[in-house]
Amino acid sequence: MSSASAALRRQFPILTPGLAYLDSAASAQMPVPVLDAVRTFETSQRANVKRGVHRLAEAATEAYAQARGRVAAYLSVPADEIVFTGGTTASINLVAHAFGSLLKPGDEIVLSGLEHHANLVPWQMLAARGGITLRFLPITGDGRIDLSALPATLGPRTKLVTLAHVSNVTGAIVDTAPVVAAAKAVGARVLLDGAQRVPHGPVDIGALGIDFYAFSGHKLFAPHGVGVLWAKAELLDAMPPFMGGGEMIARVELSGSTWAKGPAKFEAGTPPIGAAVGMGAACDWLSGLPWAAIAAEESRLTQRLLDGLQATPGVRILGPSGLQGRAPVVSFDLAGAHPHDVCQIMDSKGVALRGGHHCAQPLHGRFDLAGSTRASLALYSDDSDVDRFFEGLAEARRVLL
Amino acid sequence: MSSASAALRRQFPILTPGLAYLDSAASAQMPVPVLDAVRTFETSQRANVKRGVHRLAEAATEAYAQARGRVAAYLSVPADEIVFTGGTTASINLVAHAFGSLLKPGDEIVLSGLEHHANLVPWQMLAARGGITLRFLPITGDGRIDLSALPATLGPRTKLVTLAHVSNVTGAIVDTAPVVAAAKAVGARVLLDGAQRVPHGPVDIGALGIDFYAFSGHKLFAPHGVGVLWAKAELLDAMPPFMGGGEMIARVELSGSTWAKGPAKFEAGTPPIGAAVGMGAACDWLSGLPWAAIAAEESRLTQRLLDGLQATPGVRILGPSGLQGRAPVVSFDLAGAHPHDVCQIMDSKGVALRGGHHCAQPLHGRFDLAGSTRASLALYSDDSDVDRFFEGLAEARRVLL
Amino acid sequence: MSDALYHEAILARAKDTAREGRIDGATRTATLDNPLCGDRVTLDFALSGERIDKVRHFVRGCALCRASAATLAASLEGAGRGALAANAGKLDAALAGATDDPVWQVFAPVGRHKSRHDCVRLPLAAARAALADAG
Amino acid sequence: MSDALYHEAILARAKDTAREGRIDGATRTATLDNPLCGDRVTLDFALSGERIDKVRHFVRGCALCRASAATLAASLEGAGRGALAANAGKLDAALAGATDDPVWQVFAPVGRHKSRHDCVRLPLAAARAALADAG
Ligand SMILES: Cc1ncc(COP(=O)(O)O)c(C=O)c1O
Ligand SMILES: Cc1ncc(COP(=O)(O)O)c(C=O)c1O
Repeated sequence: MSSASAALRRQFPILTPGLAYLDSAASAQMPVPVLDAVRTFETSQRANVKRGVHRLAEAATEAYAQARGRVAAYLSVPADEIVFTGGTTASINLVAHAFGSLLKPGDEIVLSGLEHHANLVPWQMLAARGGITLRFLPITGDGRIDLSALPATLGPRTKLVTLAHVSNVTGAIVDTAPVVAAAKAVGARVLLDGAQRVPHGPVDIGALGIDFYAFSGHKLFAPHGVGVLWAKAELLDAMPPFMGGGEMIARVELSGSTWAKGPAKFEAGTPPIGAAVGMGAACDWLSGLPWAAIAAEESRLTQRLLDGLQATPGVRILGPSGLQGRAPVVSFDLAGAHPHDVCQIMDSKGVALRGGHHCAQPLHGRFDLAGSTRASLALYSDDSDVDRFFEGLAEARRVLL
Repeated sequence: MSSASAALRRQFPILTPGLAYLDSAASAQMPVPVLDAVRTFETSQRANVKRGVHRLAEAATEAYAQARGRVAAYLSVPADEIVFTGGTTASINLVAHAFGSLLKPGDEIVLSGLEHHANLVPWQMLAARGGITLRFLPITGDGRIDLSALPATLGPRTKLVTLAHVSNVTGAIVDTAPVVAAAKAVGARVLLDGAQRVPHGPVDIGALGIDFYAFSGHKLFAPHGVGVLWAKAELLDAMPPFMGGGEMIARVELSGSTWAKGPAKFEAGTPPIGAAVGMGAACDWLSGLPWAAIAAEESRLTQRLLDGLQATPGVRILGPSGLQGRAPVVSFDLAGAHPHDVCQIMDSKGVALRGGHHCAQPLHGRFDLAGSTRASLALYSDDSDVDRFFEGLAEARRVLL
Repeated sequence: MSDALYHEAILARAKDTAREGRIDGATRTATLDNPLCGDRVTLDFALSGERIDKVRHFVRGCALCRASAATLAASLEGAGRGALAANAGKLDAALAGATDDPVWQVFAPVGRHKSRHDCVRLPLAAARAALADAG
Repeated sequence: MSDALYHEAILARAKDTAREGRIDGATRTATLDNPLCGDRVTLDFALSGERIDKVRHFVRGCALCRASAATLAASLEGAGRGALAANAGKLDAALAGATDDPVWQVFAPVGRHKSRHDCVRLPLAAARAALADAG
């Protein structure tokens, strides 16, 4: 472990020496700068935002606006294209309702067979509501979206292609260029579910040529209960609001109302202010980190996991076997052992993993499994975590097999 | 100021001596037990909830379940009738979609002319979507919902009556018994927007005979970004889900999905865990407070505000002139002075007020005003706040009139 | 050190396949899912009136779930239908750390792990669904 | 002590009713709302080609908004349409604390109060809407 990564790790008070936290894809931990930013907000700036002119209200409004700017900077997009939501799920439901209400029966939406339920169920509900047809890109044997099926799956009726930027099970990173080209060719919009992408470094969203991007704060080293929807300004203009209430209106009368412009139209009610401030602090902190070094370290540790698992009898890895186009999320099946039993025994060795379907039942069905065991890394992961992982795995095999 | 209330106030680190925080109806401040509960969660229990078996996941799941139980205890309802949402606005939008989808064109919903936009705009949107008719109870000259209009407004087509338990502008507490009786008589459900009621003591929801109750954490001394929808179990069963995603499903296949039971069906995606833990801590802390004494103190201070304002030339109070059926929220118009100018000058005296339409434009229209100035109290308010308020008001009058 | 949860006795139960399988022409059957993990339990019963002649369990689930299903099947076979409630009570007591029932006390270590309670309870819930309002 | 925001000069402007009202048969007009506070500004213009002959403002808003509307109306009357952009620039400079323009520097204390920037900018936005893409 380099001293740089040791210094990073010390910023996370929850990461005590006995703990190998390999569940960052579920929720990443919070570093001191984020903890402090939230505490500072709550103890010296707390108030409701926007309408107030008193000092705390001004400070809170300023902190909230600054958070929006910091998130926007992390994504290289204008701040007035950032909508704060409750999380990835809320962001995608927002699009399914707001963009979905612009679609007509017979229109088609293209997804893949590896989507998280958050990027599947809202579209199933829209399909039922609006007579929309869902079409699915198949999944390859190594857990990637099969892009060779793009021409056969997209067509003139396709209005939206919505895919995981990174799979939360297989770690596969989708190759966005052919997706965007295929969507553009038929006039479809593209949404990427970036929940598992953003914790691994800044994303230049503008350069991707997409239309929507969604992710959660709690996987980005920030509090639970805040998320982001980025959408092109023209789409924020074109879409009707999703939820109604305070802050999202221009004028309200009993007989009807008109809407605010920009992100405000989609931020009904008091937003998750402290959590958004935490997310801004996280993005600010992340923006200053040495990402080339962190990515190299995450890759090196991922390789160790892949190598060790491949050498373990009865283990089948769900996902690419190499590092190419792959994020540090490693799921596997251990023949004859149930994921929850594996996780439970490894927990007794201080290793925090996740077992189950990881909110991706169709993908597990594709692999003929009910669930899998997942180890997921973050910028604070180190060799001691991987060492403990293999000690725990040996123990699980000894007990269960 | 009694020493009991001084001890209460010391629990709120943001309430420094120079500050008269009279904006609690917008967001109340957080006491040390809540700040600490959130910090403890984030630094020693943080993980995603439900699916995990490792120690942190178990601790987080337990903390989240405990929070649900504590909120339920504050409301005297079963824990499995508590749905955690993003706030009052999200709770009401949930009902507008989920309950709303059970309604038919021509059905009617009854509201009042004093509702917060959060309890108006979602119904306007439902009306537009589903061919539902909205009918409004008028507002009396002293800012109450005119319940004498119940018989003429409710009818066989009424499916829901949805009213503010306490007005966030006039402070009027609605008399629920005749509302519930009138609704029952025509087979309509009743939703109360309790955002301004819950900060002033426990509510025995079961005893009210209503069907839905909604409120926000940030007005209840807890973080922003969490709220509650309470609904009768039979309604949670009968309603389809609002948002789709993880946690709310029973089984997901590409061809369709089935839903979880109970509150889970309505909690799509990772919930605002830390904020919910804060809300549970707040309810727990509040449950142990001497409410008779606090209510008496809030009333005494409200009376001081009312008396002083009534004695001030050019002041018109929007709301009941006495304490009967009235919460400690006092809004007023100062003839010839704009609310933002009043607030700004009073801020320079350390008095935090809110000016504007308070997300209740139709109510202000009823009073022929664009906005008003509001002072709102909480359990930490004391005589020094009221003293400062009147000093500030004198200064505002000196400068502006 | 192995986690106390996975002691010899519980693992032996999990590997007990004596009553694993299905019953052709079962009098009663029920399949239940645990939505949180996707696990699935099927219980088949052959009844003669109130008497349970035969029980078979078919589990796609963890060791704790399989151990519970095997334990339940062995306890119910040959008993009256009322035995289900009695066994459920014994499991609850074991999880609460308040039993010395020789059959169910092997599940006592699960008590500390709330996230696993549903795993051991799922077979009993399936049995309850299968035997409900029987006539 | 009165808040520095509400100094004599700004209050005097707010009370300056010289150009308050409407213009019958205005060449150009626009009404804008501030959705956050419900304030509303109407600006009427009588133009002769590029020249602004007459301006009237009708404001339901705070003292800062009224002061800004009165200042703008006085600055534009008799000027060319291009004067709007110049005045907007001077207001921005005043809010940034970077001007000694005798007319607009009275708004410098508003600079510290971001929540009030929209109040003083609303009349300029209304003027911009009224004078936009004129032919
Ligand atoms: C009566 C009432 N209802 C609803 C709301 C909306 O609450 P939130 O903005 O937290 O969703 C508020 C507060 O803003 C309120 O006072
Ligand atoms: C790829 C992906 N999409 C969506 C989600 C849902 O995020 P959340 O539960 O924060 O809404 C997750 C995480 O759970 C995820 O990994």
